[in-house]
Amino acid sequence: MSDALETFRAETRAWLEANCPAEMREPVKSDSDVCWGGRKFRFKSEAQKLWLERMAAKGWTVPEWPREYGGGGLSKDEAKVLAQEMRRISARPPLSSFGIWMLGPALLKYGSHEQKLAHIPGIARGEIRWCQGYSEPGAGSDLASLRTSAVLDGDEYIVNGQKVWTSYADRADWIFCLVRTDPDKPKHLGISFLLFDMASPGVSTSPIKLISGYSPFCQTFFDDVRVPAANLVGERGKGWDIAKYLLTHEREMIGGMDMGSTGRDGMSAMAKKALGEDGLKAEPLLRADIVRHEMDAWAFGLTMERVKDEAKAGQGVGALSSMLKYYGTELNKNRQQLLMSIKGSDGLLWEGEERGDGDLAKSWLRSRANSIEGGTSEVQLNIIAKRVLELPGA
Amino acid sequence: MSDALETFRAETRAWLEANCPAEMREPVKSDSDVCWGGRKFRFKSEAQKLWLERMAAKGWTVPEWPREYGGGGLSKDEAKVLAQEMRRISARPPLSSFGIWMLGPALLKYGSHEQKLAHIPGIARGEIRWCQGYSEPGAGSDLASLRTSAVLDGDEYIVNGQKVWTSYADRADWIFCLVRTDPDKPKHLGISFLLFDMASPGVSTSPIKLISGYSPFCQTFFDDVRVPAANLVGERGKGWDIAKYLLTHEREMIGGMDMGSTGRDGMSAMAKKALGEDGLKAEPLLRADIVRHEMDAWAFGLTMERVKDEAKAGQGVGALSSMLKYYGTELNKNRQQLLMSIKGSDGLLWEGEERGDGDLAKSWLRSRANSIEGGTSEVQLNIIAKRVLELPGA
Amino acid sequence: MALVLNDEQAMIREAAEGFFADHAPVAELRRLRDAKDATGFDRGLWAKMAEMGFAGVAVPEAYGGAGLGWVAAGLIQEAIGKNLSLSPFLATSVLSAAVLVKGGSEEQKAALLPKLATGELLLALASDERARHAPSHVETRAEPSGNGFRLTGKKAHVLDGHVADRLIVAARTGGEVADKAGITLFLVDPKAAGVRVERRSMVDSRNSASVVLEGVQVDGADVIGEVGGGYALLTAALDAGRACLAAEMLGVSHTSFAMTVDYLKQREQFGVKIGSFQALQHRAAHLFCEVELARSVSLRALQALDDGDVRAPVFVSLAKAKVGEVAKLATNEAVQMHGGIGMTDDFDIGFFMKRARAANETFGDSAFHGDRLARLMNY
Amino acid sequence: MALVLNDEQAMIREAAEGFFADHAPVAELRRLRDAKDATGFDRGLWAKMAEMGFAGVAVPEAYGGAGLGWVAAGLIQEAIGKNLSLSPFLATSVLSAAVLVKGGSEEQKAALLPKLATGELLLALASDERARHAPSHVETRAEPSGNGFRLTGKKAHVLDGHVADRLIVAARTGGEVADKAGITLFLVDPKAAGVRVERRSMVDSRNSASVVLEGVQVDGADVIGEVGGGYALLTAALDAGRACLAAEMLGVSHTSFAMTVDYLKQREQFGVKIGSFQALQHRAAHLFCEVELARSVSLRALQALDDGDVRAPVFVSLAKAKVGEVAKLATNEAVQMHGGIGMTDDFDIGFFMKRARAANETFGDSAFHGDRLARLMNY
Repeated sequence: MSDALETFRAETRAWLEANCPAEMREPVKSDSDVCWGGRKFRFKSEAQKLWLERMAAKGWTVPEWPREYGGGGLSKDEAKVLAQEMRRISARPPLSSFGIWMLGPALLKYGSHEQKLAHIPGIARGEIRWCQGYSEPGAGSDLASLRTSAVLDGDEYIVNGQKVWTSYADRADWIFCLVRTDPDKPKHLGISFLLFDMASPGVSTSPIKLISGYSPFCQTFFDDVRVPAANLVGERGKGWDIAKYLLTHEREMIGGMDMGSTGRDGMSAMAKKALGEDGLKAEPLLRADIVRHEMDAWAFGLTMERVKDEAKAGQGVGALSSMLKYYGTELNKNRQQLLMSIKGSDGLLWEGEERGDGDLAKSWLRSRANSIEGGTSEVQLNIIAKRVLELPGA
Repeated sequence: MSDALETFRAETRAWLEANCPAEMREPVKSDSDVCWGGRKFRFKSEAQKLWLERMAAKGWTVPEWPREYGGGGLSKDEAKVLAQEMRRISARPPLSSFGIWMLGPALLKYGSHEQKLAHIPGIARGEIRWCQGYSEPGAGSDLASLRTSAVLDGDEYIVNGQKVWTSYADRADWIFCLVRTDPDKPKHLGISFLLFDMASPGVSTSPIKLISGYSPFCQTFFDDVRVPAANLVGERGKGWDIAKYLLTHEREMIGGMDMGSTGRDGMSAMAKKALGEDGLKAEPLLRADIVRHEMDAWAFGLTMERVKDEAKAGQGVGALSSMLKYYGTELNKNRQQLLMSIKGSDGLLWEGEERGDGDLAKSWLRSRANSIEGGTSEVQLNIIAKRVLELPGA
Repeated sequence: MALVLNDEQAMIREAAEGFFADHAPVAELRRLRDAKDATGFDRGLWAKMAEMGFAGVAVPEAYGGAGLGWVAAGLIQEAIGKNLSLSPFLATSVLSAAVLVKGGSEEQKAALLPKLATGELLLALASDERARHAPSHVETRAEPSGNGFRLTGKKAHVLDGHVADRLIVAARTGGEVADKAGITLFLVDPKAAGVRVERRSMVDSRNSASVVLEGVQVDGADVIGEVGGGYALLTAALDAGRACLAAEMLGVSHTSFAMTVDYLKQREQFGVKIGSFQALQHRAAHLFCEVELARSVSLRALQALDDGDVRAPVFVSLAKAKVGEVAKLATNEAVQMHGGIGMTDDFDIGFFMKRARAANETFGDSAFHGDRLARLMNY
Repeated sequence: MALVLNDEQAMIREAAEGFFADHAPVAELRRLRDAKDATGFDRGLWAKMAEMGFAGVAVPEAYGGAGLGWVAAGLIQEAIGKNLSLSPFLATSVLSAAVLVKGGSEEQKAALLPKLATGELLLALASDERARHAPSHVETRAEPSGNGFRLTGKKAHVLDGHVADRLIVAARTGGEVADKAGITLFLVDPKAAGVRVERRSMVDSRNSASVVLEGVQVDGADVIGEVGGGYALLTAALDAGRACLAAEMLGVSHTSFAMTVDYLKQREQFGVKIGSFQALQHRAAHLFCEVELARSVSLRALQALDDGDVRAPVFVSLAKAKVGEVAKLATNEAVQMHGGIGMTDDFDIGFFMKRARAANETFGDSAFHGDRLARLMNY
């Protein structure tokens, strides 16, 4: 390791020691511990606010983004050191957001200098919370059939239509949105990528209640919403490219979700806790199901590891995000089902007096969406058949 | 039960007692004990020959077929009594053949009086052995794309082409064959059903060796074979209807194959024999696989039973032959795999000194064809989707 | 015995299907859930079920019941499954009726069964103590006291326990925990001193309660069957419950599958009906076969109970395990093929998935019953 | 340790793939089978494998080997799987080399390993006695006699036993049948009095023999490792064999899958390429994922052996079980998607299915290794 990097490590360690509040060195216990930022966000504690401000000031909420847009400007190696040092003291991420995971990377790749200047610093400082406007009612996996229209009127677009499955649209400040700017062009031609303020006149949202009891998604309505033409990212009619880029991103995030805890002895340990040390011996068929699952989960975990190692070694096979999304989500659904079996009637609890009652059932129900959102399992299999296997007519 | 039926039972019992040779009251041990009939058939024993002749004389090789064509002319109830009385003394079937199972029923339904007179008595007496000429090289499940041509020349058709998967074509006397009589009509229009002598000039066969080591099938070549026009069954160009009728028949036969021994405790009993009384306790995952299989097999067996009972009660759902074929053959493949697992390295034997060595491996390999022949599993699923579920575009 | 319904049974099926579709469709479950109804079912519906003869379907005519047996009870429960109707049918008319008919004294039968059949009396079976079903695992103690016993222990997952007028409690009068011998069944008044019943809010909006017994005094006359010989009686009642749960899951599978096939025919994507995608066609066709298999094993199990077939436990475990797997597959496929809309609470399919899961876990899932089946067949 | 090949390993893979594709493709297996070759492999090929350094790949350089370890051995065996090449590699270069390198005395190593590496000496491991793999089930007795032991017993499924110049025999010097303690490994000359080796004709045309020992006299110097402590040594050798079999099954899966995808692109039915049927596309796509998973676990198991990782047995069982299932699926799907032609002996795909089955059964199938994995993880 280079001297410069060692110096950086020492400085970083000292800075974190001095600036990370003690309260922010505890593991995240529930969603309410996460800092999502945005105009409507209410900090849970002074420490949470302070930690965000201090990190944002250094650009370390987004360590590898350019300094001129509010990022940290760190090299890959420096960012790795920062991550290691944060892990060393169990420091929480100062900020989580769709802006960081999704829009930021897309803007850095496709946005103009002005757009980057206008929007990226707000993401980096946690001032603006973004949501994603892709799906529309009745479209499902067929994203390219979207109908929300954006008609140019002078130097503004007038947007009309409806989006669905917009995550936390009711808490977001701005939306990045796929709209149809050229109604005459077929399917995914004629689609553009537009940014606008959720506070604009004509925007309204309505939460969707899910079978899990949660409402993380909304329906979002646009009624003659006026958006400056300058808010169109990339070329007009080329929004599909940006969407595809982001979908691949999303797929990787969902595929990897929860997978950390899937492999190894996670489930058998839980079964022992629930059924007693020898409980599984009395339930040979359940034990068999657990073994089969653990083997698949472990094999999948090793495959995630191998894919990363190969990418590092420049040997990547490419187009694996569909595989990870498909297999990872199917595995997680299976895992949640097995956990429900292990817990028996306790798993059926919906609400109760103790903290955590009902969590298992809700997370089981939540998992059923894994293979639907971010491109269904069927769509991922189509993609593998077409792009990887190059099967005809796929 | 009516008096007439009781009288019939007494007479039948007496006749069987007097006429069924002792040797023919032993269970069939191998294929060589089966009487297939035909010009080339060599009887294994005098008793086998005598038994066929005596039964054929009464028309009881095909008890329910009309007497005028050499059948027994029995009613459904009488035929049932005959079957019961034969089972009582463990009498072997006097004759097995594709003529009985396949062609006979088709001729009775679609043939002219002359055709029935010409061909059915030979089937009933075991004089003529038939084979089936359906599949063609490269066509597989796509039967309707067949290319064997039959061109009318005066009062004869001239047949040219090639068939594949013709069961025992090298031992058959006659063939029932799908040919294209109208080359201009699309697909399954323009196909006719033709009968001809395998000894005709221009017919040749070549056995196909299978991965199981057996050669039950042939390739069959037709080179300017001249066939009397009178041998065309049903209307010209309507052969497809007859073929469909026969395919349903075949499907039911294959689906039901081996299923008698699948349900109940067949497999677990075998496992105990192979691994010792407590052997499965030491192999909990194998035991789990066996339980899961036995449950499916049992459920399938009960479904076969229910389908029969419902048919009797006039409640049949119809179109279930595809279900039985699909599920039954998939189950049998799974069964053969599990039997191989139970037997471990002993199951891998190909040839050996002891009688039965290699049988298991061969029957495992044989089972893999179950889901290909008589309409693949994929074709059965297509049929269910289309005819039962009425899904669009199926 | 032929695997078909006889005429009487066919009539009951028709009556039950019409009744629940008319009076207790899925919308009714949604209404009760959203209203956070304290009872968890509609007493008016239950009264109508009693009038129809459903409440006492398995009670002999001598005690005011319909005397129609378990196939009939299963057909009613299948219709319940198709409509996700809420009622105390399983707890009262199946589980408790089975215990009393088979094991009750003449006095107990005469006192309780006629009221059960008229719908006046609700009962519940308090047997399970562990979250994963293990029927012989009984820690609840019954210690001799006065002319009776004092009961102490905890019961989990007591179906309809919170509305029951009388509980049937399994407690240990002898033997060690998990022994089959030494278990005794008792009638317990939930209003008696020392009984605490708490309703638990369940994923499927059904009624389940936990019951705590703290030195509850019962009479000698409250013992059902032989002291120490309750396990056989409990098993018989559980088997009736399991067979009826299998029938219910068959109903759940049937409706989920039907909804899915309908959706495949209506919904368009990429410019065509999604039912024209071959991958979905094959999965739907496979599911069709599985539902047919579920129908066969469910009917056989119910028939075996009516016939007093010695193999009844084997058929019951086969049915509970196999239909449970089919219901899981049918509801999973239903949600997946419905896509996003299937995940929303506004749409009904989620209710079916929740019920399939809960019915699976109740009285042993497919792993439990697969293992039981293997043991019954000596391997 | 990164889950990628290092440069040296990448070179070995390339060399092995080229070598077996050129010198021992499937046609060569067919030729040997049809000729009913008495040896069951080509000694010329084996000599070339020795020249390439393959025979002694896992033998330390000090004893004339290449000293490249188990990842390298696995890559060779993967190439063998891709081409179904016949050779005594598994028996001699993996199983026997593992026993000798780990447990042999200096004299034994010096005498045997150099000849093993040059291909002059063939060895075979005679351990299994039951048809279903159960490595501690050793009934063969070794009784003290003279300055050594007398061996009596029967061994089944001895890979390449009929051509071995020397057998490594597991026999019991103490303990009860199925005890892990009390097993000892011996070097036995198959030409010694009382040894009877019989080749068995196998479904995959590989070489397997049964070995009968009737009071066979061996020397004290023929003991490998500690008397009574052979089980650990045997397990280590079996684990090397299992990891290499997993690698071979990965090769089998790879080629079967590649052949299937090619066929889907060529074959027409109903007027279109069958690869355009979505149901087949989805099955192929799923299989693609499974083969990728198989690749990961296979590599990790081999690496763990090279690293002396204490978790190596866990990774080996994971690999043997998972890759075995994948190979079964890949070959089953291959035959099914090829349709009728896949069932004919003229077409190669049947050979792959046969080999997948035999490799699965050898040294424990996925049920055996799933159970072993659970035990190793204490459940």
